[in-house]
Amino acid sequence: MKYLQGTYPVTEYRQLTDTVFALTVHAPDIAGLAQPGQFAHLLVPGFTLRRPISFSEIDRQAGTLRFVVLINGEGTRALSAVRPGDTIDLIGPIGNRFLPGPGRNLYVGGGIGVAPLLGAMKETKGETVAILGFKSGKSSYLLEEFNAAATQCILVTEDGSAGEQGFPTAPLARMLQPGDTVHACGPTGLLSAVKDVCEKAGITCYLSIDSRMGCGVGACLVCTCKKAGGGYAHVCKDGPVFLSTEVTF
Amino acid sequence: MKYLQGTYPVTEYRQLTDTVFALTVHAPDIAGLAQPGQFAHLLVPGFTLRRPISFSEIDRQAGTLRFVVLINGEGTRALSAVRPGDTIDLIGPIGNRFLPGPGRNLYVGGGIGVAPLLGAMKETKGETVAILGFKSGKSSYLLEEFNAAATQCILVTEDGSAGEQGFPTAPLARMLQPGDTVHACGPTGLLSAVKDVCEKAGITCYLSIDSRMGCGVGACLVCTCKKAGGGYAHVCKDGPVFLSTEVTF
Amino acid sequence: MADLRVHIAGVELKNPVILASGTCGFGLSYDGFYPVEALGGVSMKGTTLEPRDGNPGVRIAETKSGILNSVGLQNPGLSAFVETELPAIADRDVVKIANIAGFSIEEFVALTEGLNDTAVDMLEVNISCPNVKHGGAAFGMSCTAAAEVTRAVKRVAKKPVIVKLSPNVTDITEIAKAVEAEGADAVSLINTLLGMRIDIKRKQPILGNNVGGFSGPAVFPVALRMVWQTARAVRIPVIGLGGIATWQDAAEMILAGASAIQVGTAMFTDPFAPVKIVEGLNAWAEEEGVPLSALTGAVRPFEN
Amino acid sequence: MADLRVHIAGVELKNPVILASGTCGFGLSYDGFYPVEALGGVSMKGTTLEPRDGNPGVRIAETKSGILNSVGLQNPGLSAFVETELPAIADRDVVKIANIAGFSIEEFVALTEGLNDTAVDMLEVNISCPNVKHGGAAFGMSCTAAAEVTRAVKRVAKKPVIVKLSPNVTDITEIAKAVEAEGADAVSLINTLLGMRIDIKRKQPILGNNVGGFSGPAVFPVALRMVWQTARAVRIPVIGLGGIATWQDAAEMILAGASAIQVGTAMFTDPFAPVKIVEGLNAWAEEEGVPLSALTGAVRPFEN
Ligand SMILES: Cc1cc2nc3c(=O)[nH]c(=O)nc-3n(C[C@H](O)[C@H](O)[C@H](O)COP(=O)(O)OP(=O)(O)OC[C@H]3O[C@@H](n4cnc5c(N)ncnc54)[C@H](O)[C@@H]3O)c2cc1C
Ligand SMILES: Cc1cc2nc3c(=O)[nH]c(=O)nc-3n(C[C@H](O)[C@H](O)[C@H](O)COP(=O)(O)OP(=O)(O)OC[C@H]3O[C@@H](n4cnc5c(N)ncnc54)[C@H](O)[C@@H]3O)c2cc1C
Ligand SMILES: Cc1cc2nc3c(=O)[nH]c(=O)nc-3n(C[C@H](O)[C@H](O)[C@H](O)COP(=O)(O)O)c2cc1C
Ligand SMILES: Cc1cc2nc3c(=O)[nH]c(=O)nc-3n(C[C@H](O)[C@H](O)[C@H](O)COP(=O)(O)O)c2cc1C
Ligand code: FES
Ligand code: FES
Repeated sequence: MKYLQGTYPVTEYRQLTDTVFALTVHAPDIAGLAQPGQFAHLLVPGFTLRRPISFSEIDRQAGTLRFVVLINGEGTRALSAVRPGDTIDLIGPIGNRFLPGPGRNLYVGGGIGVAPLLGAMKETKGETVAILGFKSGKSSYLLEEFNAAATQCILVTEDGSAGEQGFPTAPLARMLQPGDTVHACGPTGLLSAVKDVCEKAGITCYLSIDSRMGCGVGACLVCTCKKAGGGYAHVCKDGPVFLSTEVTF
Repeated sequence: MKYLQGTYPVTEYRQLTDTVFALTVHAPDIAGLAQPGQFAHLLVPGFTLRRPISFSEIDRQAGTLRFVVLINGEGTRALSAVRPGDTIDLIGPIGNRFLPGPGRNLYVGGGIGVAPLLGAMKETKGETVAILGFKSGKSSYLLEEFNAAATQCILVTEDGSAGEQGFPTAPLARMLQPGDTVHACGPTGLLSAVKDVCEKAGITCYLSIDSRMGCGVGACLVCTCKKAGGGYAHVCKDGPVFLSTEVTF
Repeated sequence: MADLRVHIAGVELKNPVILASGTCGFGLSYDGFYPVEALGGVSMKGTTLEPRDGNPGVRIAETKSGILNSVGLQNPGLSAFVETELPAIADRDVVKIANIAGFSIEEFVALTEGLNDTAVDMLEVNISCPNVKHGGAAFGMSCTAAAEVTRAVKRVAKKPVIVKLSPNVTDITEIAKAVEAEGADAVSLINTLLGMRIDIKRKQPILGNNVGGFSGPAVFPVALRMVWQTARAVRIPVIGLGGIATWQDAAEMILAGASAIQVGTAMFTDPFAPVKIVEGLNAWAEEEGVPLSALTGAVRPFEN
Repeated sequence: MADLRVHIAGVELKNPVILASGTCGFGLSYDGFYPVEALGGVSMKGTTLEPRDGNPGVRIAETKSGILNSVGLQNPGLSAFVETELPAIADRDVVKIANIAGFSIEEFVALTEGLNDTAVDMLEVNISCPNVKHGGAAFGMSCTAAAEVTRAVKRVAKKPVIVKLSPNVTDITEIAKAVEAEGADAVSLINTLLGMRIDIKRKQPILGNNVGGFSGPAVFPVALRMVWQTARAVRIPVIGLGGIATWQDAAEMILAGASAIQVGTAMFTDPFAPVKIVEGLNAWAEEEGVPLSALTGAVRPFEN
């Protein structure tokens, strides 16, 4: 596996919500190879481990990558202090990509899991549906972009403060049609529910799996994902996107 | 012992030589108490131990402290990236001060040991002599300031590329007169030589002693200085300025 | 304000934060920053029977997220401690712990007796100092020796006895159980790991003593693991220390089973670390809605 | 270009930098960044007789300047190693070290025999993995057990045998001497320390295995001290590792007595760390004007 590593300039920083920010990085060599669903391993100075962050959008023309990041712990908090003019050390592109099906493609995201779906959707031909779940309207982000990119965009919030009240699985179950392909990214609870809904309906479903990472390049075997048949796959080299039937929670 | 601690704005950064820079910090509360010879304990982000750095000049009116720092290792290298607009965490003032004698005061410095003498000299009444030793003319700094502050200023370089060739002890030995008080700061070799010259001539001599520090506040006992009578004094609470007769090398 | 009180061997501390021995002088070194009353307790500099000059040469080195020290128990000896140092803190409202280091069983006994009728609230028996040649850590490296010291000290002690354990052992729970069996009222851990740094320019060790005691945030995961193992192995209270720099670190220690915690090296980086830890623990206990002491040992390990 | 060659038990490495077991897959994980030929050697993932799934749950946690892992020797087992993994690297110009982990003496013997007639250049006998319940580190924690494994392996081994030591012991030099006495051709140290982290929100350990192996720059001072002590205690070559991230760290290890060094966790921060270390050591040896191997053990300790 060929990986690129370098120190790249940050060209834009934008706060999307209280805890979510977008970072644009000029990294033409990585952008040239990057595919939606893949991710980069970001070095935050002072930390031993890099942080895996998905490409949210890839602009191969401009040579830029856009990351959308949730302040989750100390490393992402430190990362949120980065500004245009600073540089950032990246390894990428890592992992496999979302594979659009031939029919309608439904992208189901929850929380920060929404971010990587935007780029995937933009690069999907034909009919696309975005089903985006957030805690509340206040914590939603990128809605305009999804509205522009998707054939149909459904907003769901847990507290009902915006869009439909509840979880993304409700509209998903309602809309599913034979021939659809579903792509999901978000918390384990959501992935597990999407998996159930799709498998019951006999629909092809891809899940982007989250796991703590060390090397990011298949060397250390820490980034486990339970395989349906027993044993472990590794998110950084076998994923992050898995067929729902390959994995279990 | 009362110490102040705080995070203070850096107001000026100036490169003095390839490896020496001056940092001015606005810290009115510390400046209000600071005396020449004393030092502050500077926190460089990412390092466990603070770095002891002497006050080179104290401007109580403006509420500023000026540090002159040699890039010696990793911590001072990181410190050299600080710029106006940044802040810095200081503890100070720490330690005792240079005590000018009633007669003529000679200030003998070597290398980075020159820095703390400037402020001391500025606050000394009566006749003052600065004897400043450097490796070469290129590594000398603050000469204008010393020329302005001292009654007489003698420059000595090891390679003879500026001023007199040799070590500061030669002019010192030549000039010493009964009633003089000598103050020295610099590498151990210099301090030891100055001590010898002065003690042979029966001249009161103060040495500012260097030692690796932990706490900086007398708590940990790592900052040793060998006492003439045996045992150890501690630079941060008993020094950094010692009578030459109190210490041994 | 949450209930932060903890009780160790019958002694009440107003909060569980204690300054670690050797990093706070005789307890008052940080009194110039904030009153010592802000803390639950102080463990004072290791005291020996006779005065000691300590080790020669450089005594401190920096490492990634840590430090090495080779002070070597410099201290003025028992009499000076009792006559000069202790009176300065005797009337202050903080639990006063004397840290004692002997080079023989007899010295430990003499130190204990010498402190029996003083203002000291508790003894911390240091069988784990890696910085002295004879004795020191040697007592802490074998169950038999650790037990022997504890038995001798407990026989004469009028104060509760904490035994401070060395991490430089294959199985710290064995040592903890051995001192518990001899009546230790509590254990504190960890003392420093043994470490080294070399000056590659001079081709010499940085420390005059070649090796030194390793402490600071770097050692925290080892300390936490040992506190967790020990708290499961003994019934006496465990005082956790080693690399604690934030209230979150302290909270991990408490969840792992520590009844109280000590802070040492972190003060060199931030003198206010101990009071910030008290504040953070207070907020945590308030949020959890329980007295802080209810969180001791509350971690739920995975059963595999 | 300085002479960077080192010889360990008759095997020549073009430079002393080896990738550490478990951090480089089967040696080629970083081949996508730079050719593996840039390095002196690779120590491949710990191999057991049977395939192993490894430990459940979260397998990695971050600490100050370090990490914890609880992989638990996930590996495809001896046959798959020999048939699938080894061929991929067999023809590459780098010294290939197989890291073997048995759960009984018999398994160690079977592993050794199974690798005798393969492309493997050396064996690294892992008696120090803290992440598996039965066996694993247990062999590395007692002189008797360590000696027994070494004896059994040496009896059948056609390849030079490195024994990899655990730092979680009271006196690592005793273990080193025990394996030297049984014919070990070299020792490598340190494997991981045992550490822990707790998630204070969930009140659970971060790692699914509760505790894990602690590595990275934080542990360097402990590793350096142990390498120094061990190099003075044995005559066989010592391979130093634990927290090496820069050429300066490697130089400290070499001065302390290491004939070669390994780099593990540092690659997770900077995949190029090993090649930067080779470059830095080259510049250092040039500046010193000696073959690099002349610097092994060149530290001059203070005599107190
Ligand atoms: C393939 C992949 C793609 C991802 N894409 C994104 C993205 O586009 N945007 C985004 O905001 N987040 C993304 N994440 C999650 C992101 O990696 C974590 O939120 C982040 O690593 C947390 O780091 P921290 O410093 O905030 O937390 P800390 O708690 O300080 O982290 C400590 C350690 O745990 C790891 N860790 C903690 N939480 C997680 C987590 N949920 N997932 C993985 N590792 C974790 C950290 O990487 C670090 O090693 C992705 C994760 C994976 C595996
Ligand atoms: C009282 C006092 C006043 C000082 N005043 C000045 C000053 O005005 N300007 C100036 O440039 N330097 C001064 N020094 C020296 C300065 O503290 C060291 O150069 C500096 O700490 C080195 O840090 P580093 O990060 O560059 O080196 P590193 O090698 O990275 O430091 C590692 C550790 O060793 C310590 N250390 C290394 N060298 C020295 C040294 N020579 N003295 C003390 N500690 C050392 C560091 O503080 C740190 O704890 C003073 C020292 C003392 C004791
Ligand atoms: C400079 C210094 C001196 C120390 N002296 C003693 C001592 O005299 N007695 C003792 O029991 N421990 C001593 N210690 C160990 C500390 O009390 C503590 O166990 C260790 O540093 C780990 O905690 P920390 O990481 O919070 O510092 C000393 C530590 C340092 C850094
Ligand atoms: C993820 C991971 C897996 C490891 N697996 C093994 C292993 O299979 N066999 C072994 O001997 N050591 C293993 N180790 C230990 C390393 O080889 C090395 O001894 C240790 O990490 C210290 O070096 P470092 O600080 O450079 O990483 C592993 C370490 C890590 C971080
Ligand atoms: S993170 Fe190392 S194998 Fe995936
Ligand atoms: S630095 Fe701690 S006593 Fe001086």
